[in-house]
Amino acid sequence: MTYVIEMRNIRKEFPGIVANDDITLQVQPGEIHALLGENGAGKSTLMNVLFGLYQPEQGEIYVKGQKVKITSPNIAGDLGIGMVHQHFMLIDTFTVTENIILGSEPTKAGKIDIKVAEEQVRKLSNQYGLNVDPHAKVRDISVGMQQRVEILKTLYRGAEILIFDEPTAVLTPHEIRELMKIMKLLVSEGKSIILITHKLKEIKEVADKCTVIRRGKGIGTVDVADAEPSQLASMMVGRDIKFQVNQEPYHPGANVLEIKDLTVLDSRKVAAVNSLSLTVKSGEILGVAGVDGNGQSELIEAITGLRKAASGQILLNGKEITQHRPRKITEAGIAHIPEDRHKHGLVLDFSIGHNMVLETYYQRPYSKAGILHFDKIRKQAEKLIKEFDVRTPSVDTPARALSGGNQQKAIIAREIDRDPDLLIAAQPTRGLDVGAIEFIHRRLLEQRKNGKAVLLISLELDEILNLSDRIAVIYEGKIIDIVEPSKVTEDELGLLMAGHHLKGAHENEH
Amino acid sequence: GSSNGDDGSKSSGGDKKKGFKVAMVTDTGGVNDKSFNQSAWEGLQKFGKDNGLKLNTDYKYLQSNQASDYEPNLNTLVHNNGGYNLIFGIGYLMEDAVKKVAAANPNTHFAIVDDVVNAKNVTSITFKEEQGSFLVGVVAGMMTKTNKIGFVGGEKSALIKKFENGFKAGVKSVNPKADVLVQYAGSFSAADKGQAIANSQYGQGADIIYHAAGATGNGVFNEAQNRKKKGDNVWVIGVDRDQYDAGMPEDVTLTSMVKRVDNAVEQLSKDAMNGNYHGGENLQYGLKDNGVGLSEHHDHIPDNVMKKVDDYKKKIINGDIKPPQTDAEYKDFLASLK
Amino acid sequence: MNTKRLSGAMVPVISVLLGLIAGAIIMLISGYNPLQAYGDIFQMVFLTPYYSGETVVTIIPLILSGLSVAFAFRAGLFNIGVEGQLLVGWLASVATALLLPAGLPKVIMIPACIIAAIIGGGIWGFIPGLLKARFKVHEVITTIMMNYIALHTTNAIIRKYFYAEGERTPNIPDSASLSSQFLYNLTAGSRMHWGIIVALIGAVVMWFILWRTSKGYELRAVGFNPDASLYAGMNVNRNMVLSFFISGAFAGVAGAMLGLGTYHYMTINQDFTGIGFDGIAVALLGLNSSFGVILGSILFAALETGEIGMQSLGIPNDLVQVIIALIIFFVASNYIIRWTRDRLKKKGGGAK
Amino acid sequence: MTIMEILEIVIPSAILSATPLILTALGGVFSERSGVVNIGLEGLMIIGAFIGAVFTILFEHIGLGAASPWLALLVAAIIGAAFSLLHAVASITFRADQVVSGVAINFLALGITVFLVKKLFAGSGQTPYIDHRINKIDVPLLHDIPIIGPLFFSNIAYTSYIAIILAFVVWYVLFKTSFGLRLRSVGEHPAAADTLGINVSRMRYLGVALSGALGGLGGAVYVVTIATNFGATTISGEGYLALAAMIFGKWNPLGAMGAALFFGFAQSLSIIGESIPFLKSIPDVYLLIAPYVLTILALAGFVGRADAPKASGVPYIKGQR
Ligand SMILES: Nc1ncnc2c1ncn2[C@@H]1O[C@H](COP(=O)(O)OP(=O)(O)OP(=O)(O)O)[C@@H](O)[C@H]1O
Ligand SMILES: Nc1ncnc2c1ncn2[C@@H]1O[C@H](COP(=O)(O)OP(=O)(O)OP(=O)(O)O)[C@@H](O)[C@H]1O
Ligand SMILES: [Mg+2]
Ligand SMILES: [Mg+2]
Repeated sequence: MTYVIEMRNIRKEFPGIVANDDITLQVQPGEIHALLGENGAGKSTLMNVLFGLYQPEQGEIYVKGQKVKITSPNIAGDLGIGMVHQHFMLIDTFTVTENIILGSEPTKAGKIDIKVAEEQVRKLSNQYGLNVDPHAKVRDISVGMQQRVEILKTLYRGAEILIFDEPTAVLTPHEIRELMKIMKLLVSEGKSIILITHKLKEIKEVADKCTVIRRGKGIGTVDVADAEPSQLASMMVGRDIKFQVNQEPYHPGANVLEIKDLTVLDSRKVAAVNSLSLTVKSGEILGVAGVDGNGQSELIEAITGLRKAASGQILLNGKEITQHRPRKITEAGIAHIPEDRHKHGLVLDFSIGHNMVLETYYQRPYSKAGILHFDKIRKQAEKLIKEFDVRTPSVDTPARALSGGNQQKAIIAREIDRDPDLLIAAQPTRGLDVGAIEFIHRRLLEQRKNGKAVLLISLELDEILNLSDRIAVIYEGKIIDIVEPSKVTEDELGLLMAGHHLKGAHENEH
Repeated sequence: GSSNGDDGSKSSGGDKKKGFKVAMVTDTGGVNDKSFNQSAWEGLQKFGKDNGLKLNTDYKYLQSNQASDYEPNLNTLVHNNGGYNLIFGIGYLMEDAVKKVAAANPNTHFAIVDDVVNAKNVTSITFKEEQGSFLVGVVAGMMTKTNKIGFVGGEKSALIKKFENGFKAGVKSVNPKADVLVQYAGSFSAADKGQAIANSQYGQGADIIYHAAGATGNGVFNEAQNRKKKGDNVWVIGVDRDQYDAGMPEDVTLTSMVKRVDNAVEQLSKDAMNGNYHGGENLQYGLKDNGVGLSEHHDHIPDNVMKKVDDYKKKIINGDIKPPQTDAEYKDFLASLK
Repeated sequence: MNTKRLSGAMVPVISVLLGLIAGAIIMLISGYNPLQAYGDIFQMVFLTPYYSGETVVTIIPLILSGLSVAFAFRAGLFNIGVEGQLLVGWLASVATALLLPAGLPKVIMIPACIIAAIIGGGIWGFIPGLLKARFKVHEVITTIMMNYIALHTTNAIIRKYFYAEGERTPNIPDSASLSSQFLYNLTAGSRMHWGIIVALIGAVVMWFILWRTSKGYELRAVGFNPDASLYAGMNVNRNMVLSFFISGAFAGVAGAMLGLGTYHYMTINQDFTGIGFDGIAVALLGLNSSFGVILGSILFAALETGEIGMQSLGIPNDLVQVIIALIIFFVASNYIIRWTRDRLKKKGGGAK
Repeated sequence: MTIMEILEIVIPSAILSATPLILTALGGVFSERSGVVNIGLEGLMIIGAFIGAVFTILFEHIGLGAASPWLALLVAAIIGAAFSLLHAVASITFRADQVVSGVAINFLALGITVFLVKKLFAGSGQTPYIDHRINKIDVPLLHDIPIIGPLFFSNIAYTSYIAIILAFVVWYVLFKTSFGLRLRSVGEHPAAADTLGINVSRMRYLGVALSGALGGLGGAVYVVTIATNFGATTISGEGYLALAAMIFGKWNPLGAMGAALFFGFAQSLSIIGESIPFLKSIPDVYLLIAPYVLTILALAGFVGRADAPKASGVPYIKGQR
């Protein structure tokens, strides 16, 4: 039996860290092979080695039994290896077709033969049921579509072995299901897939084999059919994991946030939020479920003052905060864990300590008469770092140097410490490993327990179902239903999110 | 009061004062600006060679890279190589620096070109640009076929105004019907603007342009050459020095209004070496002293025009005609013509 | 942390050395003696009081111009408009000195003139800031355009309202002058003036605003990440405009130093002073820090004063410009230095 | 003057003075589209102007006659490209701050050229005048066409046509060829390009070298059509204007050309303005600053936000996140 891919005893070092330490990976033709590991375990590194982006210090790679040296993505491509990266490698301003053909364009007398190219893209897209518009600009299409463009890029290059690095982290449940179908279709056509994911459920669903990596070391490979999710989880983190669920009794209090007939325009002046109404009470977690791009981002931006509301009202504790500046809203008692931690959550070039007072630097005791008091800031930062277990070499380390999970913890520490009446948590666990997720969920539940209101926006249905007291489903800028988690199945929720009202609709609509 | 350097110039021969050293500070144009810095340096070099002085010790120049260099450069020459006896500051921009340094160093003699500094140890050298400009105005006024003539200035300064007003007066004296288009580029180094202005003036029918605009004038020449090549009969009158070469090979330089800074510098150096520094005097060089005038190259000017030029030259030297320097004087001059 | 900061500062130092070495090589090739040249510069600038004084005269506006660029950089903005802001500040200070009664005491006159320069330069910086904040117009274009507008406008104003013979304004009254007999005597007749105190105060002010005040924290945050700053409740647009105002104000004060110190008048300028462009280089050489800007200015000014000495050796003064360019170039390419250093360290670490 | 007469003066003159800016701005487009900010355009123009003057003189000297300026343009483009490699090495290979490196290029170009002029021409601060310029001509036949003939085919230099055609060529290359697609991809998202096997450094080197060639050409064209010799002040600010034109034109070759023509037009208009009776009473400072004010107004008024290529100014480090 020859493996289509065999990586033997791979070692890859970065300054100060061994990212891959003697890892072996064997993939059989026509299988979906999962690669599982915590954040920073070394999965992406291993795949980047396979794809020729990194050169390993040690180890050998065999493709279809042949020993190879993959020194560049070109060579990987020639060997039939394609990669869908964790962070998409797409050019926003280019069209789908341009992104796909880039680097191997069909030309006629020097000119790109765009007709031919589009035809090829269309054909491939139809063949695998991907359904992308070759003309569309990448920045105008959804994340799910963008991922399909990434897949097409590899198929266009004739890839036989596809690497998917955390493909589902950014997808909606619907999109995830579509992706699973596509993957199955791909393997049925004889391709092999390496799938990196943190989500055990997905592994269970599609993967044939699973290799687990912990702190750069290979822990082992198991047949997925024989393995329980909990077993995989403990293999991954080296201890038992307890999944947090919202089990405390539900005693909602007064309305903390009231939204009435809110309309918000997006950057293209289209109503992304369309006369939406919603309330969040103290002592509850209200989950907002919905397919990405249905107005969630605009809704949050309007509440937090980052975007102007076109019409409608937003009340916090009964007081109007519509059109207020972000600072007034923050001071009024809203905290916000932003969905993009790099863009909004942190000033990456500031130290982690200074990031801890990003919203409060001008207040006492951090600042008196316009002068900063560094000792106070440091003390606060040290306190939060300790309390929220943010792993950083020091308070002075630039935020940029922290891992994603620790950056997220820092943000959450900062936001929760302000003791807000309303905590808005947008995609709070995106891309994090189960350990970090567990921690964050516990904190959100604590807020609830302390009688605060939490507005949770997430594309992870599990997260919504496990934590929420009520689930508001958002579709095309409107809340089309509010359901209780215990009374709805994941499938029903999926239907709602796709805009189908449930038969025998619930009473507590709005 | 004006007095000319006549006395000194006569006693040029004879006893060379031992150890006489002379130097100059250029403005930012440097000694090869094809203008007054270069002319001054040529004068100084001639003086140095003729009198067997040693370059860089007995006679030298310092170039200024920015305006703030004037003062230190002058001061450097006060002390450098044991100190220079006579130090020229070239250009009106150096007026203040010369004044200050002269005040601080009463035992060194200074000279300033193109401006006046009233101090016992400073000799001021100025030129009557309006006189020379008047003559080339006469040439232009008589030779224009279109009765349109252009004047292109660099910066609108009092100095350049002398060129403009003298020129216009010359034109109007011989050809009251002629119209002078005047435009300033706002810069001495914008060849593109010079060309655009020339294009506009020629385009409006001018056939002769007089420029007093430094390197901006390059554009004027270029435009004229272009037009000449296409068969238009257009001319440029150069400035400061003989700009015959700037008009070649199309030969568009009608003549140039030369300013003999070289002569003035050489003359004063000689006098100073002989002990006459003309301290506190303002040496004004005009037509009378051949300080200004038409260049050697004026082949394209017909004899009758040259005759007229000579007539006017005499009248100016006599004092029968006083070419205007300022706008106000020009207005009076025009009125007097009627 | 400390060693890291130290080695960060090593980069400009090494760049300067490399620049000087490259300059020396050019001199050798062209047949001049570099040791003598550098020796003369050193001798002149540091050991001859007159030239030391003149070097300080050059340093003063350069520090302020460098601070202007560095401040904007810290706030994420690229201010190529220092030239224009400097001209406006220069005119504002001189005009104020000429318009106020000459008999006013220095303690009123000088601050008034400097404040006028701050306002003048500040407004000239404010405009591109506002255009960027309000209309998202790229500051590089607007500051370039504002430079030309300042050049022509200040000239026109001088011609119309403040004209004196010699294509300049009249001299400012003594009460507005930063010069002093003491400094004059101390430096054997140089133009050195008390503006050096102003420049050093400027450096402290920049450091203090940026690193000690909450406003500075805000300005830097906006510079690094406007999105996060907005999220954190800062008014990004207002901060952008404010940064540009402050940056322009520094440039304006640089202009005031020319008016109140170096010249005591303002000339009708045919071209830019060059101080603004040098300021970009000084800021970058100084790693956009106050202290670095001071050091960078000293180096630049020393080289520029040294030109006079080099001319006396017959070395074309343009060579100094080449050396300055090379130094900037090596600063820019500091990666080459870091890379070499890391290489050496690895080797030093021994075989693993 | 009638409107037509005014336009007949203004338009050819606008085109002439815009030509060097168009070429240089096109160079800027190449460089920045590949992800390398190029503040050094001024320096590249200085080099080009220097080479343009020196080599025209040299070629005239060896008897090449009217071909001299044309050959000099070629040399200027080549040397411009070579000189720009300094910027490329610094900013691509050595990951320099691109703004700093560009500023260094400007200083270096001025220092070196003035130094060399002195060495070459016996201490002179500027070169002699060239004898053979590239002249403005009336295009045979076409200049007789009513209205557009006098506006666009009279009194114009072939270099202007070359610049305008080049703008279209550059547009075609950038947006229609695989080279252009790759160049732009490197400026937008180098990591993406890298994973597709595109050599990021090589594309960026090419982008910078092209900017050097075009900037050099722009400077040389300035000399052989306008200035006719080279000195320290020959190029003073044109490179910055070209940079502004590139941004004004939103990093699009045709836009850059339009912006450069706009600058030229604004300047010509301000010059002719002094001869138009109704504008004559306006103090000339208003006309002097008009081109710059107009540009700002245009940007604020209707052009608005322009987005630079995303990766422009960011050194690409393989494997960095
Ligand atoms: N370019 C790099 N330079 C230095 N260190 C790196 C680099 N890339 C990764 N590392 C290190 O290698 C380790 C493994 O990183 P890698 O990205 O492979 O983890 P991962 O398993 O993909 O994590 P995640 O699930 O968060 O994507 C990280 O902890 C990090 O410290
Ligand atoms: N370019 C780099 N140079 C040095 N260290 C790096 C680099 N990139 C990442 N790291 C290190 O990698 C670790 C983070 O890696 P990790 O893969 O866990 O992050 P992540 O969770 O994938 O982040 P994200 O969620 O943003 O993708 C940190 O310890 C950080 O110091
Ligand atoms: Mg990863
Ligand atoms: Mg990750």
